[in-house]
Amino acid sequence: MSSNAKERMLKRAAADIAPGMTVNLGIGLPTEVLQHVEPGLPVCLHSENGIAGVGPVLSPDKADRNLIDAGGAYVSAIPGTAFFDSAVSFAIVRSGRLDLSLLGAFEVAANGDLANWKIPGKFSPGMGGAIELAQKARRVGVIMMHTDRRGNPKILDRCTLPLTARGHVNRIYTDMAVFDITADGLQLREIALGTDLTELRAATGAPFHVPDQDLPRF
Amino acid sequence: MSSNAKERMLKRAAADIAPGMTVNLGIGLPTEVLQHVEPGLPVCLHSENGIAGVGPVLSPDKADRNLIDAGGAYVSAIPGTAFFDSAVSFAIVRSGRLDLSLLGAFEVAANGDLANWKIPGKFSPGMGGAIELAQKARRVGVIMMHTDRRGNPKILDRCTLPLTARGHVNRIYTDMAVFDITADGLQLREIALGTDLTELRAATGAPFHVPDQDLPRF
Amino acid sequence: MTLPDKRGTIEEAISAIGDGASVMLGGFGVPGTPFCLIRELVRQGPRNLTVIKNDANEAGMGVDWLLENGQVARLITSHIGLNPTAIRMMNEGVIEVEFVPQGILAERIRTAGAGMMGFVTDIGLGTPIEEGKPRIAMDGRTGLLETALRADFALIHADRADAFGNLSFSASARNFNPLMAMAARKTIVEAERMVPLGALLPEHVHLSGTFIDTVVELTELPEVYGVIQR
Amino acid sequence: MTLPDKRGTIEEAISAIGDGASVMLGGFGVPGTPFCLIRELVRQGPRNLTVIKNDANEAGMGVDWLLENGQVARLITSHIGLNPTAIRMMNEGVIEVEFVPQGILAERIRTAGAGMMGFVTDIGLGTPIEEGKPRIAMDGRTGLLETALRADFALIHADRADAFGNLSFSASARNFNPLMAMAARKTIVEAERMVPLGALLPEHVHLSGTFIDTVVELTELPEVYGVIQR
Repeated sequence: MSSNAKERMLKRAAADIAPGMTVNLGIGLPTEVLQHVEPGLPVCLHSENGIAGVGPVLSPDKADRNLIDAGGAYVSAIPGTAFFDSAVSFAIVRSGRLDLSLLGAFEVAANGDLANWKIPGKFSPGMGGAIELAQKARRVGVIMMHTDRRGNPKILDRCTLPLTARGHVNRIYTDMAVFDITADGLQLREIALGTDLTELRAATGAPFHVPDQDLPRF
Repeated sequence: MSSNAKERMLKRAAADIAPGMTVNLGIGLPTEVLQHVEPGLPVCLHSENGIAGVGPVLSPDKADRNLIDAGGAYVSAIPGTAFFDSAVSFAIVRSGRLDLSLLGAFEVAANGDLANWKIPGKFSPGMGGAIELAQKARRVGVIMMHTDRRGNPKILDRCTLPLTARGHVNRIYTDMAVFDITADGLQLREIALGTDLTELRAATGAPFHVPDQDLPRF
Repeated sequence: MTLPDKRGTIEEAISAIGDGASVMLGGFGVPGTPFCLIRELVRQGPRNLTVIKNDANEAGMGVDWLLENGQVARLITSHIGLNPTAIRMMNEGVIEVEFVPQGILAERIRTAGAGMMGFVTDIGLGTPIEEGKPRIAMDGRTGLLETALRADFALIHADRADAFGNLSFSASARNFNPLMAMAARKTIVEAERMVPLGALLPEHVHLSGTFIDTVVELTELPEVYGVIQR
Repeated sequence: MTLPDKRGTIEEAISAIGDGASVMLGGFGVPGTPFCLIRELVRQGPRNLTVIKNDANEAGMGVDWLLENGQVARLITSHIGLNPTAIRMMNEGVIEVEFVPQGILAERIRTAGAGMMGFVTDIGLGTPIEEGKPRIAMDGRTGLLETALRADFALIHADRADAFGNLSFSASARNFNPLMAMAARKTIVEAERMVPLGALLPEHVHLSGTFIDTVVELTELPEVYGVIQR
């Protein structure tokens, strides 16, 4: 995948962050979405280690040793930032105050199941806050490369790995396409520039609906 | 009862407040115990509306409109006072951080049962924080007149009124005596000046053990 | 990045409250009671309300205005001893009153605000408080299952607020306010003082604006907020 | 009335922790981790500990010292991905690891601190998280019963403390510290700065000293507390 396609995926996900939202950006690709959010947009970034109103990342020489985000990056406060304990932080999550949670994934299924915390026998560092973030945000978006390093699909009919949350993903952003997960199954919404449907079908491990009208490109 | 006997009862209860304790003084007689606590004693007074380190009561002209205790009295802060919300306040109570809770009572039974919040058909304003204060303090003391206005005993074999807490009272202070509630039943510990055992037995609705040695007077 | 602005008018904020709504009211006695929001609720007059508040205030203030105006069907509270109107209306069956031990009331509200369904406690075991609550066995002990207490609206009184809804409370006026702000579908705050974003230090914010929907600035502070002369 | 003085020495405070004890450690990554208390725990060397901490820190710091010194039998945590030693010892069966979703870990600890037995939540329903947890039906929904998580000791890092144990925390160093302080039988605090009683305004206290048993002043702040240069 070209870095260009990745940038367009990040930019596309950023476009769904609307004014007024409270948003949690997961570790990895979701965090990178931030670079594509319009600077003046009124939005509150939440970090599960106890921050609402996360500000820009700072270089180590300017960092406050006591102010990191959940991914360990040294971040800053902005006017209106608030700090709180971990119970309050997850009260925000579980009570539905996150308008949007963007998460990475190992696998996403056509029914909205998400697997992103454990690969039995290979990778089991613990789930951190992923379970709550995936289950309780009002909208859950997954942002990931369309296929794994070996070219295998990560969008599947059913997840094969232990689940993070069952049926809570609303939208998937990849370097190839944007899908919505609907009562009717996987729905293709947009397709990346330079990707065609045949290619997309081959790289996707679940059937999906294609709209009759022209597909927007991103 | 002479006001003298009441003062001695209050003073006797105050003597059980030891250095280092966190104490909740219930509305009514328990609050009056405060006047008999040595001014310099290191002790933390808790008020269930969200104060640890309650300071002296203030006259209305010096009062802070936002600073009352659970009984509605305008109180003050002292060096080291902290304010918190009602959930934290009862976390202190339920997690056993109150070394002592002093409560008023309608009835106390020889088995430690307490009734102090409801007289069916006559008085049912709600229990406020009485249930938790009676059930969860490490030690629970009841302070009350020995008999009701008609002269009927308030210390009974079994409570007749709806219970506040079952079996949690440790000590009873009245204008006539001090009792401990033990596995063995009601145990007379001290007797008021000018009260004799015959009088005390007549005014008490439950049998009690009398020690062999001389009874301390208060 | 800038934080959303949630300032609104008291009329519009309260107009969302319709007949039959459940409404949490902050406050323990006078401190922290949102008298101006309650006064506007009386002016707009929705009826058949379920009111959730620690106490019923006293005659001639706060909850009493709603009671006297016939807007309350049900009251969930810990103590109403200072309000003879509430006692009378309860005894006459005009309003239904559910008494909840104060710390359990706080925790049921917080449980809703923390997005949980209920909790298990031994408070009230073996007393009339136990009635109607399922018993749960845990680790060889017995507890009672208490349910989360939610509401459609929470009316909150803060000392200071910024436009995003970050709040700080004064002294014992904190009490149920931050808990209720977390537990309602819509939370409306009246603030004695609006301050610019950033004027409340991030460490000094008592409740994050993420829980707040509308912030109303009080332009006057009626006498009811003052020290009661007894 | 004056408030009790709880200042003590680090040696004496930590000496109460014996073999087999359960110990909560504050902190999320570096911020809020009580490194000096942990260092003293390593020096005194009690073994067979159950350690409860959000994460296992990183190689060469905090929890890692205890692991490398063979003092840990069991770790209750949400994520250990940054500590290869912890991963290796778990995989080799040298330590037992219980993973708990971060918000559930926080809430189980708070539930203990609030003197309750457990809570009901739908977090993890239909996933492997559900295993071993009783299902509870409430209001037509299904939840899982989560148990309160207590400990014998909590080791806490605060920015400022007074002699009574009133605490304030810096920025994201708050995290699990106030919750754990509430949930242990004995809570020991290390404070970067001791301030006189009253220097922390009553409204600015993050955790009341009623939850604290011993306050230790840090006379130096080792480099491990600093910004990590990657």
